[in-house]
Amino acid sequence: MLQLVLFNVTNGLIIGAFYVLMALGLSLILNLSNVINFAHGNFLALGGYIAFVLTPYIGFWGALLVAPILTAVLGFVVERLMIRRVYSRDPVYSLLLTFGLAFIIQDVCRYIWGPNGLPMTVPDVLAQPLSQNLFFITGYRVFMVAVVIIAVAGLFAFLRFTRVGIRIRAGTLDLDTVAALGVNVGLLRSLNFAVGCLLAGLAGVLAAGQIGLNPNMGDDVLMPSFIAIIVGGVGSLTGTLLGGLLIGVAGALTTIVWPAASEAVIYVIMLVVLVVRPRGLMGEEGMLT
Amino acid sequence: MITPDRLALRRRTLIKSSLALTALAAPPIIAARGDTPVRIGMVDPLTGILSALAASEVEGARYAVERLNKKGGILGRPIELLVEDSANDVGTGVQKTRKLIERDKVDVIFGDVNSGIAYAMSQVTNELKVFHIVPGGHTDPITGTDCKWNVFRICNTTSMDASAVTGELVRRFGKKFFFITPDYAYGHTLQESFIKHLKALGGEYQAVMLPINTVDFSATLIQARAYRPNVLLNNMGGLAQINCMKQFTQFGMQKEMGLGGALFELESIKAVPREAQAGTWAMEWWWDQPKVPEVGQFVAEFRKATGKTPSARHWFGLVAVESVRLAAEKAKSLEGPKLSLAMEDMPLPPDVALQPGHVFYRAGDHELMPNIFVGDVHPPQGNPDNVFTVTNLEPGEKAAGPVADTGCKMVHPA
Amino acid sequence: MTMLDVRGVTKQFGSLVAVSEVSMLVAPGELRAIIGPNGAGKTTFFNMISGFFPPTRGEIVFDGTTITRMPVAARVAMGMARTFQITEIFPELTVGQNVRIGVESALGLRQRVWLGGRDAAAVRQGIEEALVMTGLASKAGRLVGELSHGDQRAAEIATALTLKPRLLLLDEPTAGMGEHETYAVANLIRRLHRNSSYTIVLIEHDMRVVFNLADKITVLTEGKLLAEGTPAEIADNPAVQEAYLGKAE
Amino acid sequence: MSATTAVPAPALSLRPWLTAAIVWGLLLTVPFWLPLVGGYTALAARVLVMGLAAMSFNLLLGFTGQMSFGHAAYFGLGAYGAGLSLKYLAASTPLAMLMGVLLGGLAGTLFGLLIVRRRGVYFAMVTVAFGQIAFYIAYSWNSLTGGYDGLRGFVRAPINLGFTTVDIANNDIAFYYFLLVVFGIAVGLLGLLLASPFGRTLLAIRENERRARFLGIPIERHIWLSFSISCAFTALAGSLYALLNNFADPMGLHYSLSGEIVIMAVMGGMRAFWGPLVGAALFVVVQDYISSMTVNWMSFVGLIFVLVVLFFPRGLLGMLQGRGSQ
Repeated sequence: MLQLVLFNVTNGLIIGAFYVLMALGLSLILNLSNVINFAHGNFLALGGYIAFVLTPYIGFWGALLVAPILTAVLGFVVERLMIRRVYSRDPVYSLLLTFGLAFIIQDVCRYIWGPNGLPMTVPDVLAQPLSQNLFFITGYRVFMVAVVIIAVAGLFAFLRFTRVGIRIRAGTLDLDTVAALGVNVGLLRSLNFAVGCLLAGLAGVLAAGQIGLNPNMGDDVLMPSFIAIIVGGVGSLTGTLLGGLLIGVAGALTTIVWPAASEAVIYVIMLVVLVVRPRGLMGEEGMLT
Repeated sequence: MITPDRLALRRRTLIKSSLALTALAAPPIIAARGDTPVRIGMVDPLTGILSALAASEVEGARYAVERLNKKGGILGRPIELLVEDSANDVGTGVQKTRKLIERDKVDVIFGDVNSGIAYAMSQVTNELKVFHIVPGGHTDPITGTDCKWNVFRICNTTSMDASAVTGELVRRFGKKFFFITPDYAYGHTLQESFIKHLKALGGEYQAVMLPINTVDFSATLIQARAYRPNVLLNNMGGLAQINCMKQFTQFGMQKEMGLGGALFELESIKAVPREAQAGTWAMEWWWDQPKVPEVGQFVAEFRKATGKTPSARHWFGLVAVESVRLAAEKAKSLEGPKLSLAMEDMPLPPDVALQPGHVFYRAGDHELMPNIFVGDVHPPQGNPDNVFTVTNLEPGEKAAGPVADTGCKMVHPA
Repeated sequence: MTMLDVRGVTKQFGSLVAVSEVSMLVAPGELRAIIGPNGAGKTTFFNMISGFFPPTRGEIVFDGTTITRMPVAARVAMGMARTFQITEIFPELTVGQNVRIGVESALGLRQRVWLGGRDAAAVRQGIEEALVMTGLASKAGRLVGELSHGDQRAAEIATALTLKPRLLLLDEPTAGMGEHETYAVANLIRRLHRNSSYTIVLIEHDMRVVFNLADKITVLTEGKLLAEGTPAEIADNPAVQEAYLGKAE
Repeated sequence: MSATTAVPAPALSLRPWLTAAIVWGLLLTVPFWLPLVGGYTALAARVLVMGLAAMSFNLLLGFTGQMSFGHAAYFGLGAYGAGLSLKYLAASTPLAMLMGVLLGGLAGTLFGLLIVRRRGVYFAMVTVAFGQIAFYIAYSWNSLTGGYDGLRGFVRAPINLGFTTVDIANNDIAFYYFLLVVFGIAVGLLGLLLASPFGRTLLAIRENERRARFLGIPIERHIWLSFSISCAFTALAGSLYALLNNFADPMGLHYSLSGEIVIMAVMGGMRAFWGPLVGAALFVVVQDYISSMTVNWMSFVGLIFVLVVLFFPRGLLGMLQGRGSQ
């Protein structure tokens, strides 16, 4: 039993790491631009498909590096062409816009690459289990977690030490002041959106190696990512990180006792958090009126 | 990639709808020949997780329609196939069925791959007294407890598939099973029939029900391994099945236990990496039957026309169209009640059955009784579609058991 | 007798102390002006009185009741109303509708789905009064969002007046206005104070307005109380002159 | 426009009556003209149902200014409530509708308590997540709801009026008019609500939450009330949807349907009373048509979203009204 629990905790952390990658990107965009990117899961799929296309030419490792960047470029273009135009309006418009984009991107993926699943081969080194006892920790899963850790550390370093990163953080707290200081807020938001898509694209490449490709591949991660943000506390990236890991582990642990409820449990956690601590684990206290 | 059939699909639907448009303003083009077309409405989930299977069914039906139209259609009238997307959503499926019947006045309805939608459609077709063939929705009640006089089915019931595979799995691996089953009607009935047959053979089991769209199976596989079964039964469908297979092999579990289940369709096998192309499964039809000359001829012609090797889903679509022709010729009519009576106990000729033995629609439950192809899935050998080797042909009627066991009480309209 | 008694309130945002230990007594019928340079904590002080957020320390007593942590709706029910530095109105509704919403809320009808004849008459009367008092009667059918800046401000005051407040808080009522508009709004405030004996506390930058209207003036700098007194006293106060007036005028 | 009265000028109030007359004229004559333009009765029924859902939703979006992206949940719960009632309680259509409204309305009232302190996109986000809870329950509770396959095995029952029985079960036209009557009553109630002091209070919250709060309006309570009422009416639409299909399924609660309800409201004009109905009609008909033309219909639907947002943000009626008043 203890072994089973340990197995599942590890496993949950692996799943949670994946939620984290998605949720952090969503959270970045939400905090700075006040936009819920419903198409985030579709940027994930795009990242996966781009990697699939590139792998024959530049190999898996090359694709792992290039595909997220291309996804980010796509995100940047989409933001510049469309999303940027609705920032000044009622937020309902930005949500509808990303909602529509989600439909379009999913359908375009289906049109180009077909409705069937496509396999994506990963290097043999990664495809083996680490050991007989820890059979569920395949090399690929360890590799995934390592990539996620590097990416998350990179993101936090980016936000702390680079000029753009510091401005993004400042903009999250008080956009007007940042604008008043002469920062090009429009460009900042575009870059921030691109960073969010970069993370989604990276998640896409990782997911493709894990579960293969299909046009709907991002759909299942979107809702857990929302919940990771709500549970962690809106506005706090650290909270999102914790939230993602928490629901990952909780889901995995639930499989021991009641497998069919492994999805339900993340909703229960959200409800409990909203009742007991409405601002989320790490969220800041709102203005009291 | 943009495959030729996808382009063809779009072109046809465009043609079809432009026909529908001209029909409003002027007599349709086909009417110029003096024949009203026989209209078949097909509702299938062209988008959503079952789209690959649906696409094959539609392609099979379309192939059969073209083939028949060259030979004079049905009762001397050309056939027109109207395809609607159910989007894997029951509400949409029902809506599209009503549209086909009310607005397009179709004579026959086909569909849906999703058995929930197929069932909901059957409520509508029954209410409106339209002949309805379910080519590929598997849950038992459609030809069991909820059977209807106007509804026939081509694919097997879940219990038929389960019955055929269980014996083979026990013979090869042992009597201790672990089930991974999707948590909806299809999964439930499938698992129940497996358990029924397993118990009859004195076996034991553990089972886990998972959400139908489950992506990550690692936690469940951990649990499965702890149980140390002889066989892992993967009852998941579509992409979930593929994900489960992949993780199974990634975890190296194939060295410790057998793997199998009811269905691992050609479309799905081709979507998994080599290492996951494994296990003991049932096929509801298989293209490689060297002993049946009609099959070889059909496969060659089909490949020429579409560039593809036909799958069981293609065969479902083809059989659906051909069955309408056969029944209509027998009944000399396209009226629902007459078609239904003609179809009961109607055998399929060899060039339609495309397999050995007596293949017929059983009168008692309106279920087609074909052979079930049990065998092993393996990576491609030579031909990229040669991924399955048949080891055993199980007669469908034996797998289905007597009509009394299905729970169907067929009532015809007065 | 005291209408408003603010006792040593402090507001901290994190490590920043926006208002520190400020006290103020306002008598019924008094017109009090709060002045001070930018960043002096005037609006923060106002926000604590009106209930926008509670003070970190200190106490606020309104008409004998402690209201330090009371929600806005309850303060309004006790007779407190306020306007904002940036006019807060219902821009896509007409002047009449703006005022009507206030009247219906004040009469406790806001949750009704049906109005009887007597209620309807009371509402109509309330609307007329507020419109006439603010000189907006001729513009009742216009969308507020389309009015001039001065009229928008008047509409905001009219809406606040529908509550028949015993304490009216005005945050920079003439901010961003030209000569003519400033004069009109100042006149309106004077009428409210002199003719209808409203108790008013206002924050104001325009010193002519302040020294013409106010009974008493409170001066804040850097979150602290610098001085308090009649316009004449304040004008003569050397600390005020040094800290504030010297720079401003 | 008269000079002294505070009541909006009578010249303006003629337009709503004209719009209403056109809308009702078209709706009442559907069975006569729809087949002539290539439609079919079930399509009109769907327009009515989705129109009611969008108009109910718009009480919240257009008239309270709060953005729910989870309204499909209450629509779907209404459908399940009606279906379960017909299947397990009694073969009574009015009872089914009542149960649907109760289930969806109560769920909305409860969830609303946890939602009302959120604003803007966060409100939207929490409503999506809550909607998915309802979706998840319907999807997982196999024994009660039929799970993924949906709830089946019920049919709408004829309406007994005492002196006569209206056979809505087998007569499509009768059923359409039955829907129209229910729609009319519901929309009438919504209209009265909006014209009342309560409706104006909601408008005040939409227009300026801060001003409304400082007029003594308890914002949270009113958003909660609006949310609950909106959910109850949406649930009514959902129960009609179950009657229309004789079926309820989890996709009826999924957030993608929520998004469609939002776009219907915005497309028709969320500030106009009839806007969501017009939007629903456009959306349902276009989707029905395009999805028969091409399997790539999702791109077109997505394109509708994008085009409406970028180029027609005020919606069809919003644009017409804007032109009229200038």
